[in-house]
Amino acid sequence: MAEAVATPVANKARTLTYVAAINEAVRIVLQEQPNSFVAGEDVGGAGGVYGYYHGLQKEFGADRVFDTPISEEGIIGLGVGAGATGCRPVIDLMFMDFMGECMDEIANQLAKMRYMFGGRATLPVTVLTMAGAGASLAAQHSQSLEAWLCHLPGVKIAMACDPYDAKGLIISAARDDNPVFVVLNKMSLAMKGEVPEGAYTVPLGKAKIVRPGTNYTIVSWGRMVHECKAAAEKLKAFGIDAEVIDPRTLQPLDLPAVIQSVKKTHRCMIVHEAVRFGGFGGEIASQIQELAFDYLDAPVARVGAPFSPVPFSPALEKHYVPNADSIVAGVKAQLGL
Amino acid sequence: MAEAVATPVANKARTLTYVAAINEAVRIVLQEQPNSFVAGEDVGGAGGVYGYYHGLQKEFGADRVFDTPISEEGIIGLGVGAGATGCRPVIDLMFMDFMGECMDEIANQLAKMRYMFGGRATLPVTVLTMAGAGASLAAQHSQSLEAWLCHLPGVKIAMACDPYDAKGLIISAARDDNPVFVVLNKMSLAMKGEVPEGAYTVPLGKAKIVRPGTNYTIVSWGRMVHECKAAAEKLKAFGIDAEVIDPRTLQPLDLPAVIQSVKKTHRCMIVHEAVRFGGFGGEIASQIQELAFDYLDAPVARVGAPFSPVPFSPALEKHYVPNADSIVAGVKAQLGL
Amino acid sequence: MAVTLTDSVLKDIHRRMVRIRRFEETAGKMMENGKIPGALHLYVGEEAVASGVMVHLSNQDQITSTHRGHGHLIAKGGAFDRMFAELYGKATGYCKGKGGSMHISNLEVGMLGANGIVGGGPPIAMGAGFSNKFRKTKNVACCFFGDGASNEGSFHEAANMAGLYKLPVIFVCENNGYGEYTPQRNHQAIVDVADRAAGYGMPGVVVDGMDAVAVYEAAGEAIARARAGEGPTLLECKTYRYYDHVGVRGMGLTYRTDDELAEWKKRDPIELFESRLQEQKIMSAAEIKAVHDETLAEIDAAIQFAESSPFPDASAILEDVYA
Amino acid sequence: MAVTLTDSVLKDIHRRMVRIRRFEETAGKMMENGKIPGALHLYVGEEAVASGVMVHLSNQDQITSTHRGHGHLIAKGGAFDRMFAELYGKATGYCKGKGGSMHISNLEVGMLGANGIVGGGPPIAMGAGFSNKFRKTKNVACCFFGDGASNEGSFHEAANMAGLYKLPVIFVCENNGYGEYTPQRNHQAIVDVADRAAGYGMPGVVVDGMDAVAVYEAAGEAIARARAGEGPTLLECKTYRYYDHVGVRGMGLTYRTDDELAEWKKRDPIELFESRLQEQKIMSAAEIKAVHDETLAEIDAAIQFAESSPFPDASAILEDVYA
Ligand SMILES: Cc1ncc(C[n+]2csc(CCOP(=O)(O)OP(=O)(O)O)c2C)c(N)n1
Ligand SMILES: Cc1ncc(C[n+]2csc(CCOP(=O)(O)OP(=O)(O)O)c2C)c(N)n1
Ligand SMILES: [Mg+2]
Ligand SMILES: [Mg+2]
Repeated sequence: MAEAVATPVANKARTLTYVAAINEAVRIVLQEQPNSFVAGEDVGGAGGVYGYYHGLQKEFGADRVFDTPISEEGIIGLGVGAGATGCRPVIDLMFMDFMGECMDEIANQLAKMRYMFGGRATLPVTVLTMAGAGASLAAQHSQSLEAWLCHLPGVKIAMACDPYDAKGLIISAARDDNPVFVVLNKMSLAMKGEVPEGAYTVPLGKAKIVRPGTNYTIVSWGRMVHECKAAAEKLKAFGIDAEVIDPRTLQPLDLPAVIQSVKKTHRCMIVHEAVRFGGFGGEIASQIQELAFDYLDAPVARVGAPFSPVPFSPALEKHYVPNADSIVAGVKAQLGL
Repeated sequence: MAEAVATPVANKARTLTYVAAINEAVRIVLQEQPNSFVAGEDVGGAGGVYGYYHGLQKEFGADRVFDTPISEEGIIGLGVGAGATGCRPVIDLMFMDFMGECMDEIANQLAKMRYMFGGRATLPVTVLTMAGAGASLAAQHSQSLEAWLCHLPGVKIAMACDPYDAKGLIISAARDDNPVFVVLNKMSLAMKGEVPEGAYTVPLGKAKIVRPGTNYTIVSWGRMVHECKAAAEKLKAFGIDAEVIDPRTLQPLDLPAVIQSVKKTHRCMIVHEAVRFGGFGGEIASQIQELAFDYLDAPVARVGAPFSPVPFSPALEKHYVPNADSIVAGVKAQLGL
Repeated sequence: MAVTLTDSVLKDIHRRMVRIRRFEETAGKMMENGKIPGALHLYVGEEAVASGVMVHLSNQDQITSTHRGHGHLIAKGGAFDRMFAELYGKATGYCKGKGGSMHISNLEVGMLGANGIVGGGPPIAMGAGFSNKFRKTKNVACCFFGDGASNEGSFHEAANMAGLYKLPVIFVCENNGYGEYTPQRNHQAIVDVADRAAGYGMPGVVVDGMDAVAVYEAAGEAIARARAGEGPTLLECKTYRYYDHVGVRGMGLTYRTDDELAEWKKRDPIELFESRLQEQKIMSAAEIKAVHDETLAEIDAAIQFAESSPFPDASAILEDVYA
Repeated sequence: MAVTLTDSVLKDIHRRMVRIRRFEETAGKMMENGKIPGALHLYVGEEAVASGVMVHLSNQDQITSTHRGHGHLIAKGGAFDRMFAELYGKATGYCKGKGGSMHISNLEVGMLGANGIVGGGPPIAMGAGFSNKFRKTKNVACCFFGDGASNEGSFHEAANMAGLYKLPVIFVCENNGYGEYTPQRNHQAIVDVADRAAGYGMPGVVVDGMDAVAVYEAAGEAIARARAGEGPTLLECKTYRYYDHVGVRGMGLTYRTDDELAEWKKRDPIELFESRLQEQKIMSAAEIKAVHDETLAEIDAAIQFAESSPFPDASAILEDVYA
């Protein structure tokens, strides 16, 4: 079941940006695990194009934090080969959009090696990658492609909505003995939030009730969680007290937490930034109506991006990406308000 | 709305195998369209590893039907570059599992070029590829990955369940000015069925009622259509008269045909060979409950493969792939029979 | 049939270089002024490459480009107004505002798009080259790509296929010594990307990419071979970008030294070229200035056009997905 | 530290070759008898390559393999019984029946799997080579791949990274002249895949892949260089497969001639080697026969083991997906 809202942690909390939280997490991973290393395009000398890895090459040396050629298939392959032979690689795949360049390595090697070998290989590989629209980076640098991964037995997928989760999910991912993707969002880089010092984990497979509510359930992940919280505030005007749930990981998926909420609220919506059609929202919506059919007062609604590539122009992109208003509009349409 | 069951065609029908139907379709495409060509691994000299292209190189010359290196990204790129500059390429991607090797070319170039260029490019590219488990080809040669494509604005996806559809869908695909994937199934290669002579089309975006029924709807595609038909016969014993609908193309998707049926039958199931979790069945199930909520007497059920890679051993694979019995079991579980 | 180096060709190359330089500097300014959203990868410093190659090409010859694509489109005949409108995200842009800098394109002049995917161009150029041959034209496809891109598998596959089928494709490697902030020595164990040509059965040629005439000559030979059906060439041009990887001042990283930049600037492709034009009395200082002035005037008008153009309507989102 | 060519090494190579040949011929038969499901890609004819390389390796050295992987696993120390059990899809197989021929593997002897993806091996081998260096071992990773696979982008990216980081990786190209039914001249414009090595800053070496001693010597040198930290080598072995691409008689296509096959068979790697052993009085005919006989006996027992082993239970489907 879902974790309590205010996660109690022993350590003193400070405010950090998303980028700083990622940086701290990776530093802890490098400290904890001597066989870990960070490889990716411009992660070493430059510290990552968004600064996640700032200072780490200096601190841990170029053996452990290093630049790769622009060779995504090679980079994931480096993770597979090193992961299967005693290392714990942390691989940076700069933009999630570049998964296409290495999807064979992800889908046919990384995800399947353990199974194909009858459980006789272990692949403790963490992949950090960045999704999301909103920065006018157009069709090839703005996608949210988690649905490709969710349909892929053998990998785990974490979606980090804020600095706290970014740090905790990365540490969990790196300690896990499976391939884990931690999906970051480019519009959250400067976001600030409380982040405890030292090592802590956000467990893989445990949803978080981001906002408790009584008569409506919204399930969302990644940056959309914040839009859903904002939407929940606006929905109060319509007598709707929405519970916002962030599954935090899509595989494993904490479905019981979602079902429990829906059984209480009787109405729900899935919100994701990805294209709605064929997105992972369909899986959750289907499971909700399967598992809580008799509790539903209205069809499970879904909000996602329209069926087109991400347009460049800010004039289009602002209508393309779901936001609090379009979520509210979706709820109103669903309930006939 | 869905096409009538018996599609009336002017031409004399004969019985052909799936492979022969494909072959005939590609021959017609090469005849109709002087700027078309067939490129792929072993399609020329060998006529394709499953014989689809048998005799075509001899008939049309090595300029129009030719072997490529084992370079899937290059092969799809050949389609993109030639398609954007006046050719109508037919590209063979031997196994659908190899999409990982060329997913960037598919997702970021082929699917998006037109949109990114503001509609000023046209990509009349047909991709033939083969999916499906059941031949003990293990995890990397048995997948059904249509969900990756369905989530991708800019491509169309056809699923050919029998010789008639294989021929008609390929001809439609090749006449269409968009990138169209025609997904074939390796377990259907020897299947026989009536196939009219000459050119005919199976329209993209029009579902087919494969078996009419009155009180249950099964939506399925590809080889699973036949398992669903068999399941429908078995379900008669339980007082269930199932209507089996094959959307034939998943994009465009003939949702009205599905909804119309569900409004009549009140109960339904989506069946696909792909892994159930995160599969395209989730999209259809979600849409059904959105659009026909008040008509549903039971949750929309889904049957698909379990959450694992495809195992090699026939002893495992036979339990892995959905079949008439597992579909019947799914219906019984859904309805509490 | 190779183009010969007449005065008018020299003037043409010069004009293309100036147009690129002036456009890019203005674009950089407009970005800094907040007028251009998204990411801008400026071509300044590399003008000799695009110009020296493109002067050989007609609108029926195709090119593929990179994330650093404005220069290629300008040299290929792109119009400033439509280009700025695109960078601004306006409905009047080449891509109706849907593509922006990283996807700017104009198929009418044979420019098959900038590309946000490093290594995105080579397979497409190979496909265009195939099409040229298949359709029995004498056209060529030129593929511009960086030193960094030469490490993508897509380059390898495209080069192998072009070599195998003897396609009319020129692989123009713009080796500016860096892939983003990573110097070449940290991304490949070779000095000359052209060394890879032998593995694809094609000639590999290295030229000074700051010398437009050197580029012009080597490209002319490669293009003539391609048109004659003799297959592809890998033409490596050693060059340098003046501004940061992205934007003007970028992230302020110290991955290269001011000295290195200064050293390259001493061999500025436009200054070098203008000196030569003057020395050889092909153009006077005044004539040269006139080219700059005309270009600047055209840019002013283009900015005017872009700024006064409307943004696309939200309804455009769902248009142009399918034909 | 290179292994020197003593009599015992020669005998070792011989034994490995015989084991591969006999295993594969039996596997082919069992497939034709309907005992082995799925696709079987036999290694017969290419035994000198796997054996000449593998004799240099310990269980701590890794290899990656291809769809044609039985020979690699046998030469690396795979046990017949577990192998046949895997081919049969039995629970006692190396992969519990989940992998089959195309994914057969045994990490305990450093064999990182056959691979159903052409070009699947190189990135993994590069990663293993990195791991060897990172963990400060002296181990090497050998990557077996075909002429056809050399056209995959994955090979290019892996080779470039291995060259860049000077990784202890040996890229062993088994050039048997065909990718499935497509002859090399129809898939690349070069004759020697080794010509690609220069593009990655590594040496490229061509050897006669039918001569186990030639392979042994060239591999020894490459492996010694790798262990000494001097980086990767691309070692191309010219060889030939006797049976069809898949199965024994395959699809009956006429993509190669009987004459060509006969010509290669004249230089059968095992016969060549056995003549040499006898000429040099290292082994007698009887001793050689004994190796064959022992191997056949072991195969009989292994078949017995495989046939009497249980199939995995349906519940195994959902096991081994995650650690
Ligand atoms: C597939 C892919 N990987 C990574 C990136 C991020 N990226 C954008 S430009 C660039 C550097 C390209 O270097 P090079 O090819 O040398 O071109 P240059 O920028 O020097 O002109 C990188 C890594 C990308 N856009 N696409
Ligand atoms: C990515 C990928 N593309 C295509 C195939 C189909 N295929 C299997 S083996 C093969 C030929 C491989 O040729 P080569 O690398 O020379 O190895 P050989 O079979 O000659 O040993 C092909 C095309 C595949 N398995 N994987
Ligand atoms: Mg560069
Ligand atoms: Mg081969």
